[in-house]
Amino acid sequence: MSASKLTDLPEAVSSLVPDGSAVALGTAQETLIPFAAGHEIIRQRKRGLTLIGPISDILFDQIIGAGCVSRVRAAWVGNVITGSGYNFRRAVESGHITVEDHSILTLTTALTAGKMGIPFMPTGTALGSDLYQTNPDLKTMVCPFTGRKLTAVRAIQPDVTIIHAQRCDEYGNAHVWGNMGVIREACLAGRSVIVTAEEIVAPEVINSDPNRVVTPGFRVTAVVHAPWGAHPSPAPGHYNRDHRAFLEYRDASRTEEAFRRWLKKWVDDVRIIDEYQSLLGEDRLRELALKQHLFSAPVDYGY
Amino acid sequence: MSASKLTDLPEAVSSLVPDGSAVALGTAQETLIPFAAGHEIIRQRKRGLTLIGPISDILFDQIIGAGCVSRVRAAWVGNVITGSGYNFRRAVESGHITVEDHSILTLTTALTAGKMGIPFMPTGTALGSDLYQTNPDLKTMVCPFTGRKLTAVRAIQPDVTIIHAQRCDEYGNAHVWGNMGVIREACLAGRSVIVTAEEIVAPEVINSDPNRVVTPGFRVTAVVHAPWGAHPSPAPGHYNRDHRAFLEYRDASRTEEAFRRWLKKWVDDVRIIDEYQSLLGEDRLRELALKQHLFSAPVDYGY
Amino acid sequence: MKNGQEPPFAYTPAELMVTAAAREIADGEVVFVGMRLPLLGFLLAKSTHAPNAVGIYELGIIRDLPAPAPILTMGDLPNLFRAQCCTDSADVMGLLQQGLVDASFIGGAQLDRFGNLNTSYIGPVSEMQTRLPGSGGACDLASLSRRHIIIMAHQKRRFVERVDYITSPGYGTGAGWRQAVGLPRGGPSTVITTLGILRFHPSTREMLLASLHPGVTLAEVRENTAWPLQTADRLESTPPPIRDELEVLRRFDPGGFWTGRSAERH
Amino acid sequence: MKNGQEPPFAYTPAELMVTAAAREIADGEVVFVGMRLPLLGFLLAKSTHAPNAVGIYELGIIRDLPAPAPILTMGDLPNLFRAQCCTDSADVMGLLQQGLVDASFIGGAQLDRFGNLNTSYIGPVSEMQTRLPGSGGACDLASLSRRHIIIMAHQKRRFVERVDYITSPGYGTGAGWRQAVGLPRGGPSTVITTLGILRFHPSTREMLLASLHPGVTLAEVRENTAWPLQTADRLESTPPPIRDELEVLRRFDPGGFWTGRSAERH
Repeated sequence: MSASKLTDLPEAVSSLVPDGSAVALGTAQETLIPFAAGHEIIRQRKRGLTLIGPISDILFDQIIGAGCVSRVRAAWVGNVITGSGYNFRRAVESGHITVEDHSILTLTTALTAGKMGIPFMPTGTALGSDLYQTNPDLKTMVCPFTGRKLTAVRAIQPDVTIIHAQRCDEYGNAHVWGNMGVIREACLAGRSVIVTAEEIVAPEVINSDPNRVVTPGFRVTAVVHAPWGAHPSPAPGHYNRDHRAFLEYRDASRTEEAFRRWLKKWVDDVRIIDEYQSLLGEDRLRELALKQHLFSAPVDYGY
Repeated sequence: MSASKLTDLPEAVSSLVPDGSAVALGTAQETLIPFAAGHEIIRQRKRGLTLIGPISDILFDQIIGAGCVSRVRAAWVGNVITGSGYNFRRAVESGHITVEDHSILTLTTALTAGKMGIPFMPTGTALGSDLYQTNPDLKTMVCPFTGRKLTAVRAIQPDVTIIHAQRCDEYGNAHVWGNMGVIREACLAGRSVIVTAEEIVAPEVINSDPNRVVTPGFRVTAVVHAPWGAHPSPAPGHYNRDHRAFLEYRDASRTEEAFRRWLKKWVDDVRIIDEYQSLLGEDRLRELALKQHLFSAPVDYGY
Repeated sequence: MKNGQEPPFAYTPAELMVTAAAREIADGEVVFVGMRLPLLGFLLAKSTHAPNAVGIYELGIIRDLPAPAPILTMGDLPNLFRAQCCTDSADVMGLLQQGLVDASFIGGAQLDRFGNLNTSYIGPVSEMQTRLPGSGGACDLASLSRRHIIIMAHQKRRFVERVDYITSPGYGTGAGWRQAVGLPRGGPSTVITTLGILRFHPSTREMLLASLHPGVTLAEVRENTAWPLQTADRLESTPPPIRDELEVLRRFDPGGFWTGRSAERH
Repeated sequence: MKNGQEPPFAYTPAELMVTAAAREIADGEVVFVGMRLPLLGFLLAKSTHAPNAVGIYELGIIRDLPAPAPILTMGDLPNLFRAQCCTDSADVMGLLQQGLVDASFIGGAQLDRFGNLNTSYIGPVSEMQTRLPGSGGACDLASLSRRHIIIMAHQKRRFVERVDYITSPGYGTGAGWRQAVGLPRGGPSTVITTLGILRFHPSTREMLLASLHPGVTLAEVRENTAWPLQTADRLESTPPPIRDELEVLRRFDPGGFWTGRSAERH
């Protein structure tokens, strides 16, 4: 058994997310978005990052607004329940960042190719679309067997993939449940992997269910205990989505000035994860807690 | 909720495995091999089947020996702990069946392409090998982005994929755990899917853990209760591998005469699954039962 | 109707649109459910005339039971509760790409007479006026489902002769275009707007007005469409939501988040 | 030694081979473990000098703890017990294809002077003498790991000038061949036989005898090799298994299924 990979967010981000690196975040889509890790990236004011993710909800908008980003490779960037991501709009419209336009399937295909260790993979989507115009990593090709026209998608291998898991052991073996999005591909394709987790548990909890392990621990570089680390996105088994926070963020991001105030209060002035929780307040945490429980039926891995 | 898909093996096999069809079996590899379903295919003396699977252990050898097969698309056919599959050898050497030679990765790639609904997928394996000589569904190609030489593999979509699951509800939602091999790809790529299961359970057991569901139930065509349906291969959570049966089979398949006797005793004279169990005998079933248990830690799907 | 006050049952434009969307789903169909209004449309169909419909969500969820509580996104925890399957996006996208999805729903900012949809850039990319969120799964649903239904606010700036950018392919330049570019199947079947319901000419693939919502005139629709809009042979009137439908809608959207105001907000 | 009787510690040819195989694994390496003898070799290395090695199995298992009980196949239930990860073959094959596997182990029926391995057809395919089981994962391990180790019985009919069929590519026709056909990396590093250990010339890529097993003569090895076998500059003697290694081996193979008789049986 290898050495413990437990560390804290400042250390994990400063050592594994250098300026200019390509970072995959929010790969489960609407759930388990690693907001705590993203906020640490902002606090460290990383520069020139490439953000990779299917639909980032508001996390990408926040990191872009903080000036950390030069390029986005995504299918959708905005605020899922309200629409536009205002920082994203400002940054793209002013030419401060470039966008590689993907669809969910082209991004899934790119990360699958990355995970499989092949330089490209074909898909039948996006033919005739203008995604070709704003994504140089798409090319039309012809199937060598059928002659069918296809879209070839270049593989994506993030420098670092950051995920938020429900529970993880100190060696990087994490349990994730719920919709998987492209988490598994992004972890396997990532050159390094940071796992933030609601709970740090004993290896015996994780290896009691090896099928639930999201990616083999030997490929994980750092493990960070980050309760409420996905807030305001939902964490199955832990808390519901905080819709109010997304509505508040829409208003707080409409202008740059308002966004600066939001950033100071919710990111820069928050030094540790506990401060974030107290900022939310007991009532709000209670309100987001699960009211109905449904526990998985056990399975036996005996011999 | 749709109608019940519960049926019995004779009905499932006669309606879903017509002569000449392409059948995927043994897609988890050494575990959960659907022997009971394979034996029903033999009892019905299907003809001209194409068998698809990575390493089939002895099931393919049995179906081939019974004369049901005209073509095999596999990476390995034999008896895992002893080597050769004698019926397979006789059938190939005498020209009675043709073989499309795969590796585990080319077959995995073919089924992944089938599952993704794309006509081919590239891989970096088998370059320079003679698999090209005996597999017309491999072609060398050049990556449109990097210029790297690759092996293009034609997609495989089985007419029917047959799996053995640990538990399943009557609507086709099955829980499978342990090594997954290419089960998930074969189920998603299959035009129809037959699930045989150790246990038929209430939908509430299955949907208490949607991440454990091997393939969406709406794609499953038939569900059959088949306790010990994977014997002599192991079924995680239910019974260990019956090594003795594989050794006995090696001897029983060395000559055609011996194989006829084996076939009569273990397949043709076994009309129902209970007869198979009594043929094995209480002692043997006890010997194969799990001695150590390890139950998965629960997860919460509440809200 | 616009202010949601008339008898017999008061309903909002959004409630009418969601109801019309739900009615596009036949029982037993496999439906790829998009963000926002379609979430509600599927729940409505599933709870009324299409109990055997199967819902697929791009983030890796397949459901054959309605969610037990209201949801605002497909990732809200009630949408995971007793799901048929939770898996990888690759798996559900594979089902779509295999041609196993009967119908899907997408929304957009700009739509043209051949059903091409733009959710990416307003104006030429080089000197864009507005950057929109992008495709999400919309390009995939428009490319690969057997048919797709578009839900939009009906305004002249949105209903244009030719979109600035094709995010989600419709019929391109008309008949034969999808086959020519290599798309394997499908195309938009229906456009549900704040003013009416539009369908496509079987041969020319041009969008035609098929139904007017209650209280809306043909002139009003034409004023809000940037090309000379033709009507179908029979121009119908959209049947308003019935009480059962409204009850279901309000159970799944108690705060009226999606249906309380005009769909334009979303 | 051949009959397993001599002091200091009696061991069988198979035990010597498995021990030699285990010693090819460095601590902390990622090892793709093949069927049969390699299963035991990995368990031995893991339990002795390579406690931090990670084992990957093609059927979708990754282990960082030795199995708690003897196994005859990689799918035996003890090999799943407290595994690091149980997943799809596609995932572990992806790790291999990415170049993340340091070493892998394969066996075969026919091997040639450039390390090409045949486990498919003896004789020309058109008029084959023998159909063998096929590649399994061997072609993939030989194509894509950083290095692979071959375990074989040493007989003239198996050690041939040129294999009848390349199931698992070695160095093809010699230096530069792997690059020319497009293989991204790797090649065989070591061949462990019933008689000795062979390695490959760094420039010509021809197989050379590097070590003789105790009691085996160079003449004996040459008699059992179909091409004029050259030796490495220093011809060594294979160190026999030490007591600790034999104890581990016999714990994991109590019945001597793999190691009780000559490896030729398997």
